[in-house]
Amino acid sequence: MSATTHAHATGAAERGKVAIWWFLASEIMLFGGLISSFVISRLGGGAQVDHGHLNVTVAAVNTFILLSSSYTMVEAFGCAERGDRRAMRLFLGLTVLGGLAFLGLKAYEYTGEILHGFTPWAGTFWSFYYTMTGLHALHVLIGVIANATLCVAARLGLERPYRVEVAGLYWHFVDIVWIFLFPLVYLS
Amino acid sequence: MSHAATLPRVHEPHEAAGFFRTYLYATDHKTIAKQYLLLGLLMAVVGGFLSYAMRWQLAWPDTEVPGFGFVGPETYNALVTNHGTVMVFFVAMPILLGSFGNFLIPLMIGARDMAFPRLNALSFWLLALGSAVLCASFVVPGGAASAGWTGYPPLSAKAEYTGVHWGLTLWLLAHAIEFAAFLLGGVNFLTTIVTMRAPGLTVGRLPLLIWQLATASILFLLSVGPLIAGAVMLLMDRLVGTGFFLPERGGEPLLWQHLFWFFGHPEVYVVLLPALGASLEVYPVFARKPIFGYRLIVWATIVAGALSFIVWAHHMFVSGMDPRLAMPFSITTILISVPFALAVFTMIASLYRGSIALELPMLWALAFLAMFITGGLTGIFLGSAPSDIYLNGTYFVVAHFHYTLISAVIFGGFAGIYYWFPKMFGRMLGTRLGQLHFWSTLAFFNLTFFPLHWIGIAGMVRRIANPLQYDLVAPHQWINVFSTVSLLGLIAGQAVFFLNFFLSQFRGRPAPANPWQATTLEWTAPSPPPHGNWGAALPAVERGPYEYSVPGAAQDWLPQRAGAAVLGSRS
Amino acid sequence: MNGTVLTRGYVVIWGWLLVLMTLSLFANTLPVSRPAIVTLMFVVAAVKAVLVALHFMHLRVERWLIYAIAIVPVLLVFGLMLALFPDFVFAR
Amino acid sequence: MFLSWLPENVSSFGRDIDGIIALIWYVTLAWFVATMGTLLVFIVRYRRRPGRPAGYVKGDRWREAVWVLVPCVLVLVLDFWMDFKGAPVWAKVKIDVPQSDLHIKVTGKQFNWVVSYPGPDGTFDTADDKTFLDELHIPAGKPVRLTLGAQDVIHSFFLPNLRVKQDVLPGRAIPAWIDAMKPGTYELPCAALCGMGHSGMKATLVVHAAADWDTWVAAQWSGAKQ
Repeated sequence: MSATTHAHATGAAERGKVAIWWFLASEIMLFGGLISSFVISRLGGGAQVDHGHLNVTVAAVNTFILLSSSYTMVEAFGCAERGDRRAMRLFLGLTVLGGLAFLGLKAYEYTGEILHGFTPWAGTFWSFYYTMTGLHALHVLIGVIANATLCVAARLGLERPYRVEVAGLYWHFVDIVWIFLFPLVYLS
Repeated sequence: MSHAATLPRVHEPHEAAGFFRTYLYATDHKTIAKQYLLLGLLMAVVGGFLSYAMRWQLAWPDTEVPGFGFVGPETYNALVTNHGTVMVFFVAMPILLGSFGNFLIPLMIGARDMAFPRLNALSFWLLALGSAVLCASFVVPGGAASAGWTGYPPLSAKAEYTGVHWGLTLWLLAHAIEFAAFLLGGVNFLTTIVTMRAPGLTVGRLPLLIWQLATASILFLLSVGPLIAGAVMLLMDRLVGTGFFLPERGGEPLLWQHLFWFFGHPEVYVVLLPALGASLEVYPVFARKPIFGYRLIVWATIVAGALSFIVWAHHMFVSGMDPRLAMPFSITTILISVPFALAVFTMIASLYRGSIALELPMLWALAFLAMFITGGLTGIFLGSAPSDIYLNGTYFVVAHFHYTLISAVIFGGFAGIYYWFPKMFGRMLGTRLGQLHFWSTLAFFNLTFFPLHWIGIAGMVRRIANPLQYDLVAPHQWINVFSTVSLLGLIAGQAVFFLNFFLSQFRGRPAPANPWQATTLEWTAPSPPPHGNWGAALPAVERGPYEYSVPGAAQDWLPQRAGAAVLGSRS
Repeated sequence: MNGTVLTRGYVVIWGWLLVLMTLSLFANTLPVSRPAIVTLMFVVAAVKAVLVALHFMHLRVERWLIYAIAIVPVLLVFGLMLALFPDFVFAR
Repeated sequence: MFLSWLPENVSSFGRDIDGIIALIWYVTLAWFVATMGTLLVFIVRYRRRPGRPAGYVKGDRWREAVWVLVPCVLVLVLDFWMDFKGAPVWAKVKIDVPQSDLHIKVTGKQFNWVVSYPGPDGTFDTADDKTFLDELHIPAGKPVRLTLGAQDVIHSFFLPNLRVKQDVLPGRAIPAWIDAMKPGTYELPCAALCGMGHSGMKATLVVHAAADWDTWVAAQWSGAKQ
């Protein structure tokens, strides 16, 4: 039997969790392949980071938002486990807001860069930049949709705590990807 | 581990459901398995037709191909590319992984359905969409993809190099959709195997096919990510104008090859392992004895799977990668012969002191073994870096991988289809046409592909449209003609199968629940199994999967299912 | 917050994540060599990732199967990256 | 049976490569005969006959498992033997490029091989460079240094008679070397799919006897002003 401390860790919950972890394993390989390509391209001198034209401030705010949304997500799961539906909806809503804010800021960043002529075809770094952050943003978008769906479902009384956990695992994974993208693209 | 007993009863039988629910939006794993099988067979017709046009061009260059038309060099490249793509991704995987996996995983582990039936349906329809996109790529202006099934950039990265615009882009999209389909399918398979086994079915009692399907799914899940990343980058190169793989824009063509083969080698085992597993199910039944060394085979599978992640660069010995990488990869590649040799030896040893009945599934399974030995041994020539300098990119490679892949897809696949046809469709597959199909396939397959070793050694390179242009090859042109004529026989043999397949659906003898007196769980369900598979009570398992000819037992087989031994009849 | 009891462990982890984020933001101003700064940044990132994985994704209390599913791909990615070095980094 | 299909070898390291191919051929032939023979013997010997039940052999005890494990150890030993014999050959052909006073650039493009000689001054990109299309001339009996490249897509430089194959990549200069023992003309096909003209993309390798080589060089560069 599962050693988890959570209640409901049987049947559907167990299946959901095992499945999302297998899925995340392949996602690790997807982002891992892309990030590896970028790393070796950088170390080989192919993709030099264009520090002067990246908006580190916005990215730092975004990092803060995403880390915090990860926290609200796990808090939502904690509430779901305790059966505190109202609080769960609140935290899910906060997570969705965090995701939307992240996407909004990312769009602002993209707009600024493109207006300055730094398009995806402006050089190897920018190609990697848009591909990596774009793929990540797509994952954020999917997470936002999933969390919003759960939020609405909770309002209608359809929620199951394990679904919040499964969505949470995905959301934290997306957060971890950003944890690595942030220093890789903006800081180092 | 939780058991299927807690499965919510959302899948009520829906016998009265209409056409739409029964066939199109079906969530029953058995229906989906049949859909995969039919799609795979349909695409096999497409792939076979492409191979016919290709081989005709090779035997009689630049003549009109009957039923196809003129094949010039451009069309030939498209044929080569799409034959490979169709056969590997849209025939082998749907049949061996999609169909066998969907049909057998719930039945063999005593579950009522897959873990996520609706996700399962989504996987299939994504694959169908992918197939449709691929077929559409044949007819768009500019022609179909023609950069080889490996799609090496820069050839594939810029439309100017091939003259193909949308064909290649659609080809890439078809792959992306196909990967998504099997990714979701793999998650489903693994979750089902991990969480839904019947009571008493410990991992040590799993049928070997389940081990092979699980390993294949894991290999796919863990290897496809980097290729998806590569495919996104290649699509960006083609559509947006980035330069990931274009040297003039600071890109690296070799990067694609690494990402591709990081996936490509495990992919070979994704196709091979289910076929190996199907054969492993067949041997004990028709030799009436346990499989030799169950644990050894499980370990061999796991070791081979793990090794498959560190051998990929053997496809790239002469690709221009750092030559110092070659020997380490050569050593790991040749090492992988050890677990496979172990598997082969155990399969042979499983026949020792058996009581072998050469019925059709057994014939196919034995032929699989023989062909796989041949293909495996020729692989050593290519795994050794120095001999690969000469043999890389020649027809020797073509012969080698047809011996491994066809042994898996055709021989292993048909072993499975002939063996489980009664369970799948409730009727027996005709034996007379079956015998004709088997012997003609065995003969014509070898006649088609064995001579290709020779012409490869003689220096004929792959993917050329006209062998007569080469002084070294032209004197051996008779081999090309011989191989093409044999291919026509091979194709005719498969026509016999299609005839048999459809005739037996309607005219076949009704199949009993357990026509082969086999022990694994699926044979305790009715043929074909109803929705939910097991009636009111889930089966419980009390012993290992291959208990044949147990000393002192009343009959020569003891079913895995608890309480089924006393029934012990053919019905 | 509507009388909600926040889970103390989660809040603490969140706090640490923010501290580490701040650290990596100001790493560039540290008076040490550039490679040391970069190493520090990625060590910090790895620690953050491990914190999220162990606590938010509950790997701390998961069974070995889930652990294996999480760890094996990470190792594979490292293997892939290392194997790419000779061709793209040392070749220059 | 297999080996006699190889085209005539005319290079010094070609013999080593053929040696490895032969080694693998004999090893795999032995395994082929052994495994297929056992398989056939078992199929015939243990075919179903009434009144003869099958044995219950599970192979889960060491005494039984050695029957498959010992051959596996043999496979392992032979594997290492083949690697051990192969490594020096690989190093000789691909890693240790010998010194040579003749240096040629061969560049693949859709759909030709462009061959450039540095000329009498021995350096490239000078006025006395000379470029040939689809013709590679070398002297017999001495190593020649090559720099392989490509202009557009990936091609593969293949000299069947010299047992050399090397993919050429745009953006990379790959060092290689060849030598030919026997004068004559040989084929140089492209061995990697490179587009619609891939089939038929080939050049000719002309190996001049040592005496003729100077004549050929003189004829080519006679007009060059020093």
